[in-house]
Amino acid sequence: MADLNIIIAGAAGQGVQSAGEILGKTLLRLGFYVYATQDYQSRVRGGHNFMRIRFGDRPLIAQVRHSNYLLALNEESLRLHLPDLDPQGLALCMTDDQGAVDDPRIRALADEVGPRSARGEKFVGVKLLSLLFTALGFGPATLSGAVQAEMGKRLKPELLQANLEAIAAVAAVVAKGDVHPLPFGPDPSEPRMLVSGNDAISLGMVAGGVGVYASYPMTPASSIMESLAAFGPRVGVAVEQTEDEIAALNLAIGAAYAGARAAAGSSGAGMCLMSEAMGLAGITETPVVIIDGQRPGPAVGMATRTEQSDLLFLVHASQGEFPRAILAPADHADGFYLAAEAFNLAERWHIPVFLMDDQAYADALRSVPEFDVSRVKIDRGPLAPEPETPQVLRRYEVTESGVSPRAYPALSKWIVCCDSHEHDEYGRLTDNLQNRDRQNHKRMKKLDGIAAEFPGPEIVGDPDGTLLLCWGSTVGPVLEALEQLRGRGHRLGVAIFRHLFPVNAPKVQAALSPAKRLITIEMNYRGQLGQLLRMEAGIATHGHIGKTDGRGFTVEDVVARVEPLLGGAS
Amino acid sequence: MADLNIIIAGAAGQGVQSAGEILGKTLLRLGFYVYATQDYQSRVRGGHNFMRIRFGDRPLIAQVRHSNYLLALNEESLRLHLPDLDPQGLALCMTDDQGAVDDPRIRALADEVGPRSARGEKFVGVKLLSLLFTALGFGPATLSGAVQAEMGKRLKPELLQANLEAIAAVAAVVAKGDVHPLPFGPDPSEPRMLVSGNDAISLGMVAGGVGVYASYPMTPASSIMESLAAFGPRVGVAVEQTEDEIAALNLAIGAAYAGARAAAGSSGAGMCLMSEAMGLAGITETPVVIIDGQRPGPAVGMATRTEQSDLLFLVHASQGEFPRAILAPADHADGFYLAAEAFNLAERWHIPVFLMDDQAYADALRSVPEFDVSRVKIDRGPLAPEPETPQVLRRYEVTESGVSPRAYPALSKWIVCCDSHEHDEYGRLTDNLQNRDRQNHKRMKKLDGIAAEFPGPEIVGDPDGTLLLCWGSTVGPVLEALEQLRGRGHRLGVAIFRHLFPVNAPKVQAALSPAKRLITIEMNYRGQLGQLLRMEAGIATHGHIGKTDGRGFTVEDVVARVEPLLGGAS
Amino acid sequence: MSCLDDFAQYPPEWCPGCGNFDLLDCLKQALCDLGLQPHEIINVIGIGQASKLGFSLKCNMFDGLHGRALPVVLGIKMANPAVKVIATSGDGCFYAEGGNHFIHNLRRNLDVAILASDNRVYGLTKGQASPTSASDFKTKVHIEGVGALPLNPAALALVSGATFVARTFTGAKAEATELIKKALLHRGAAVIDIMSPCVSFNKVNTFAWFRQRAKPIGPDHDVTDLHAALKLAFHDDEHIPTGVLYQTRRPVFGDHLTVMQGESIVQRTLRFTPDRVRPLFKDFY
Amino acid sequence: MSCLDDFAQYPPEWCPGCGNFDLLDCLKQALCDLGLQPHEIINVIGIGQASKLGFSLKCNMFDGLHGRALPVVLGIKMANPAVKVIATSGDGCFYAEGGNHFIHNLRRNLDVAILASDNRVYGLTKGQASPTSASDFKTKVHIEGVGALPLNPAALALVSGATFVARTFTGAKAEATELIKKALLHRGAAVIDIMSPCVSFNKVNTFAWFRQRAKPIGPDHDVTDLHAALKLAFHDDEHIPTGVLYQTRRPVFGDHLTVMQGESIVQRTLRFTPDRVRPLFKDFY
Ligand SMILES: Cc1ncc(C[n+]2csc(CCOP(=O)(O)OP(=O)(O)O)c2C)c(N)n1
Ligand SMILES: Cc1ncc(C[n+]2csc(CCOP(=O)(O)OP(=O)(O)O)c2C)c(N)n1
Ligand code: SF4
Ligand code: SF4
Ligand SMILES: [Mg+2]
Ligand SMILES: [Mg+2]
Repeated sequence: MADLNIIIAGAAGQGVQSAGEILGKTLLRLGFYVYATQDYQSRVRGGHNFMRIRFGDRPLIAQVRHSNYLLALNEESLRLHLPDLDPQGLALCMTDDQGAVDDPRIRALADEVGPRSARGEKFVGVKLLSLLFTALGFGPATLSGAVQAEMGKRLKPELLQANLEAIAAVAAVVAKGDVHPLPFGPDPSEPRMLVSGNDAISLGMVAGGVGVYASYPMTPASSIMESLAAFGPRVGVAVEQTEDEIAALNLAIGAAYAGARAAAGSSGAGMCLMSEAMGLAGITETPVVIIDGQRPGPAVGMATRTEQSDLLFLVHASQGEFPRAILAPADHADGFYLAAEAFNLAERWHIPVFLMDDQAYADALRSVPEFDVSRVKIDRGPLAPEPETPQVLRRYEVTESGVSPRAYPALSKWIVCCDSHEHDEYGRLTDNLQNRDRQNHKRMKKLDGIAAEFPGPEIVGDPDGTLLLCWGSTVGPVLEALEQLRGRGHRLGVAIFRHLFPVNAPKVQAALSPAKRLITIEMNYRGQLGQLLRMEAGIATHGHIGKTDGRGFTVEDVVARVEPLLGGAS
Repeated sequence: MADLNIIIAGAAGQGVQSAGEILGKTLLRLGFYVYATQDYQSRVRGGHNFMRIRFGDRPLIAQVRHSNYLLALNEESLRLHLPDLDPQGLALCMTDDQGAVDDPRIRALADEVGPRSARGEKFVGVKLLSLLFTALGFGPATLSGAVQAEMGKRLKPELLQANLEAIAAVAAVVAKGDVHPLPFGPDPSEPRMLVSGNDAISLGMVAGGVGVYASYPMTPASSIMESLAAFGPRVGVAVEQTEDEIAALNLAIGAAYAGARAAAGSSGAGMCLMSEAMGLAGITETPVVIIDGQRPGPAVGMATRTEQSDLLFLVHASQGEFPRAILAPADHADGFYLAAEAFNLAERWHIPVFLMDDQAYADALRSVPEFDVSRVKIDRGPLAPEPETPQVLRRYEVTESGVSPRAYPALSKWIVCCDSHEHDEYGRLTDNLQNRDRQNHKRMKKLDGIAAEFPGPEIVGDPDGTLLLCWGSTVGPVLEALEQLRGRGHRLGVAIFRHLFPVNAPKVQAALSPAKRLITIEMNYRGQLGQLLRMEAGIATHGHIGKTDGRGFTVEDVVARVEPLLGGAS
Repeated sequence: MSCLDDFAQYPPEWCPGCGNFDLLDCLKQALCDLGLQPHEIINVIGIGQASKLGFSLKCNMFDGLHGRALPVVLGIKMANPAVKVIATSGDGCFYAEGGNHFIHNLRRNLDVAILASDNRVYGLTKGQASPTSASDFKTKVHIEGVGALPLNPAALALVSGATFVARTFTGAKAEATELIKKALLHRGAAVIDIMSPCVSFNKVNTFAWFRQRAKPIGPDHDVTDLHAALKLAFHDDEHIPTGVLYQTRRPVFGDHLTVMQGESIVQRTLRFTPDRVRPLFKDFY
Repeated sequence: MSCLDDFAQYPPEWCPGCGNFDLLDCLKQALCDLGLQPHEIINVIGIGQASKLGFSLKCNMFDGLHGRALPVVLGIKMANPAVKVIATSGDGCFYAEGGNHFIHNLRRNLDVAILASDNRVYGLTKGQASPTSASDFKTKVHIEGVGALPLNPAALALVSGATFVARTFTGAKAEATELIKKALLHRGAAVIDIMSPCVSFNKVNTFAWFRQRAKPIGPDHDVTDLHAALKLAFHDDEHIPTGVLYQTRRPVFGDHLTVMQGESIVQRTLRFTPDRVRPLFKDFY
């Protein structure tokens, strides 16, 4: 088991992302496992962005800080990232960008290397990649092939030619001593795709039958809207960019009422603006999926950064009380399957279902085996049998489960009346006391049914030592840290929460009860998962490892924060 | 200690409220203690509305179901309210409205009694009041005086005359046997005012220095906007009815930034729409007061009814994490003092402060001794000393308490920059890691300071038996039920929470620890106060008495729900 | 049973004399005249007195949030473009809380008949000013008068891109009925600003006040001329032109979208399978 | 130190060639020309590339939420009517998320200079369509084009009640500077739709595109004629008239309110005492 970590860093607009994507795709196609994260600022030009691209011979689930190669597109990048570079590592840059930085690991390339047609800023990325590919022992053909595959169609022929020539010329100047054969090989046992967290969710939504998606642009949720818009004409998804987030969720509710599977997505600010409509979905019992791509708050916060601090907000958002469910993918496969399942949950229980991710997850690229579509089952929930003659549906019939069969308006003879006020079984506004209690109870008891369906947390490692409680983007680095720390003799386990709300208290209690100590580890300040478990299942946690600087955990971060809590090997 | 309860009931538009107000004011002026509640539907004409007006010789703090007099303005009102009428009670109505209802307690008055000029619908209220006043032994002059005082200026002279003649004529027809001298007398020891819960809050806001108030109409919060608008020109409060609730809170934040004491108010739907701006107040550290007049949700819910189900929503509303405080008046005096104090809290800590009430509280009229203005102190929080020359204020200077001195822009040489992004000490946008942690921590640690200032719950009755945990409009009926139940030998106490968030865990734990059993009693389904205490202070409650039918607790409701839990006298 | 009875649902709860009774009559008549059936159409309502019309009109109904009827309509039309949708609510709902959705859905030329019952006041919440209240209108909140310029619904609709803009008065039932029919037949965003007296809270813009001022637009008005329509929209308050101010044709929302052609999304959803995602996978290899 | 330096704050972070650089220059020049000082004025900004101008202009600044600059301005002006307030943001911020506040604050004739940097795209969030994007504008979301009619900011401002409406182009710096000065001097709601190229995400409405079309309004235009202004607002896209479209006088927000006369609320708050509530008590006896 081995892997290498490459950092590509530069200003916005310098092509960090496209270099990273070519590298990632190439490594994928070579049969390596890949995990790549993106760190960028909220600006289009300038500033400092970087990607961490890790690859190896086994599935990778997290980013690490320590790096083996640094591709620095400017001087600042050299300065910032040299400290994390392995003593044996190489820092690759253009001579002009080395500036005053001096380090034996730097290999600076003169702009003059390669053809005249390949001079200047635009070629820096490809040249540094060529240095890298050569140093990794892949040879220039690999990169040329990748460039042709990825950019062949987009580039003018003469530009493509210049790129290819530059690749070859640069490869030729790499010192023999800098070329190190990889200490591990690929694993070509199965084909793998390279998907971001948001890609996984978008694909899962398509598998789950989303028909209408509404959103207003907001990082890090925008890429779901963009993917679904791109998929739309091919698979039949209608996407609308609304005038604001309020419209987005009301739109999705309208589409769901009409009979589509519908979703709305945004980041936290959008959740605020959607919150009134969450209650509308609650009282009208309209099945709808809501995606929250979390970022640091409050308010505008840090637009391109990450945090997991919306959990308790979404558990309680909107006035009054109504049932809802909250899911959070712990890895890219979850993103696919949970996104699909969210629609089933929504339609089986006629509730709003939240899918929460965060920037660290949304933008992280990971190689995954193709999602198993046969695992996705469709359950559209109870439908009322078609009546003989047009008549008003008892849309809110009081039933054992709390769910009342629905019908699609204008597609059947049922007349379907949904009401945002408290209403009787036919959807007529009433403030009758007894009716209120009946309807409120009918809705609220769904929570018991949903919780009963939900699994408890997945326990990995030792269940009976210190248990790290986590969810979402935090899970990957925690799991990898677990391996290291157990390797050092610590008795440690991880509890992964995917079904966050409602809490299945008995199952959670059972899963956590063997542990000696419960520590939450989350990208937030207050330890919201711990608060939730205390509130909903009376579980007392013994500490919280929080991170609120907007950057996702690295494996090293986790180890450094957890190990001191463990004392000697226990 | 004794009191009587009068119900005035009829359709919307029949004058229930004006009859009730005349009655209430008259009883007040006679020196009685008064407590009156309003039960109305969301319609302007028709339907069924009623008021319960209770008066006695000692302070009254709750409504009771059992009534001594019923003034029924239509047949439906007779039917609905006779069951709650005392066997010795009297039901007063017009002959035409008696319909088929037959009951020995009914006294029906023919429309013909009184002058020709006082016939028909418009005079029903005053005629029934005349019956009532006579039966109570007050004599017609009392009512005539009240009508003259309350309506003298509004009515045309001939109409006033017709009213006065009708009063006298009706009084004359009351049977001697129906006149019962009051079993108790007034307590004229001090002058008292008759204020609704929202009046108390509005007056408290004025005492607390509110300068700008913004809102969008929504029951039951609208009356605060209307009162402040009426007071405005006299005391210097500017009120704006905004285009929506989003604008309302952003407006208040703008006014607070400029240096006014500012507030925004609405009901739960408005809280949803304001939630993004709550985070804006949080990150810009702008002191602002937010009033939530609760009603049953979700969504539009029951527009004119009551509930206490927004608590956990407001504890967590808005994405991300930031400090806030939540206060809830337990009685009318609290409304005044807490509303004033809310502005101090906001300006001392530079946070949004919530004041939560609900329809049962907002609309309840109570006689109270004049509020003690001298108890209201003003603390505008730390201000930066004026600089020599214009320069940018270190508005977000990291300090021990988390509060950084502010300045009023354009009123000083300070240049004051506030930012909705994460920012440095000068209010400049930055996503630097270390800065984020510093600023986030600076904000969040205010919670500790605020909690430390907050008192624990007030304990009334036995601290060491069963303790009923409550807040807001529920407190009054629970306290009165406490008297009854302790009178029957039960070991029972009440814990009143006025400072709901942040929770001063040590003080709450200390106050609750003597109790054998903790039961929350709230107008909600899930027991939100209990959830909050579990989450924030690890306190396990042993049961929840919820009420979600939209009608405030009566004393009888509380007794009926609590007593079965107590077993024999304990 | 007559067609009007087919559309009858619960009895209205408005104040006697409220203009909304007439609006309800006109709407039922229009639906009958057009041969529509209760289970074929959807009425999306907001929150307010006007929107309570929804409970007295038997047909598919979605009662949304205050101000948010139109986004719900948009969602419905994306899912099922063929269904005829009406949006009914008041001036506060459409123009204050819902102002943003109003302008943007007109830009979209969303295919919906917007029936805006305009009583120039907030009826349901008991008498506050609405965006269409006159500058000198006094209320409990605006004790010194509203101050702001009243919003001009027709002008706003015109510049925002509505393809059918009309104005009428509930006292002119024949005209109102005809206009509702035209709006229902119009393909695109149709707005009718329906002046409707609130007998309880608007003592200025009464039935008589409207009656005196509402004057049908003359036959020489060119309904395709935007600027002529804008001139009619900016009436002086002594003469309020009623009738069709403007009508034009433009692609409606969805016309340019591949996914909204052919079978509706609701219908496709009835029989989709997760397999539809498979062809997308190849982009990620 | 020159006046322009007095207003200099952090260096802008826009893409080289972004129109907002010019806007920043023009605004600074206008403030200097008018003799204003950084601590005397308040710039309320929204969220977007344009609004980031706020960090490069030294003066009191309140950076609010996306779309919500104007309600903040309204609050400031209620508290302190004398202070000069500028609101700066982009087309998405003012016209999409903030559309409702835009129209209602123009009705109020809120005394503010609204500088709307209109690049017909969402710059900050990387290239989605804005309300002013052309119908055939293609983006990652609108892969088949926007479809909807672009919102016409000037027309919307005119019908909503703005008392000063102008249009300019960041490439016409002298004109833009003059218009900003006029807007700052105008008492009431002043809107300038400032066409500004986004070099990164709008490859249609480029500097050259605007330059070719922006044409100053001729001297015979009567700026007090609303309908003439509306005609100019509805330009064809080959000829975009720039300059003052409309200017009139109307009471500004607060003029009719007793509490907003004389000393400002902020000043009164500096020395109020709780005693001010006492006179109100008598209403409750
Ligand atoms: C978000 C929200 N804000 C406020 C309200 C309260 N509310 C209900 S209807 C209404 C205004 C009604 O006025 P209009 O739309 O003109 O309808 P009308 O009653 O006059 O027909 C208001 C403010 C609400 N239900 N939801
Ligand atoms: C409530 C909310 N929704 C969305 C966003 C994300 N967002 C920030 S700026 C922006 C649009 C920017 O476009 P525009 O206002 O035209 O400004 P530009 O960047 O083009 O100058 C969006 C959608 C946000 N910050 N807040
Ligand atoms: S209050 Fe006005 S709008 Fe409401 S029902 Fe009565 S008359 Fe109609
Ligand atoms: S993305 Fe566009 S608007 Fe933003 S800075 Fe670059 S050019 Fe300017
Ligand atoms: Mg209205
Ligand atoms: Mg823009």
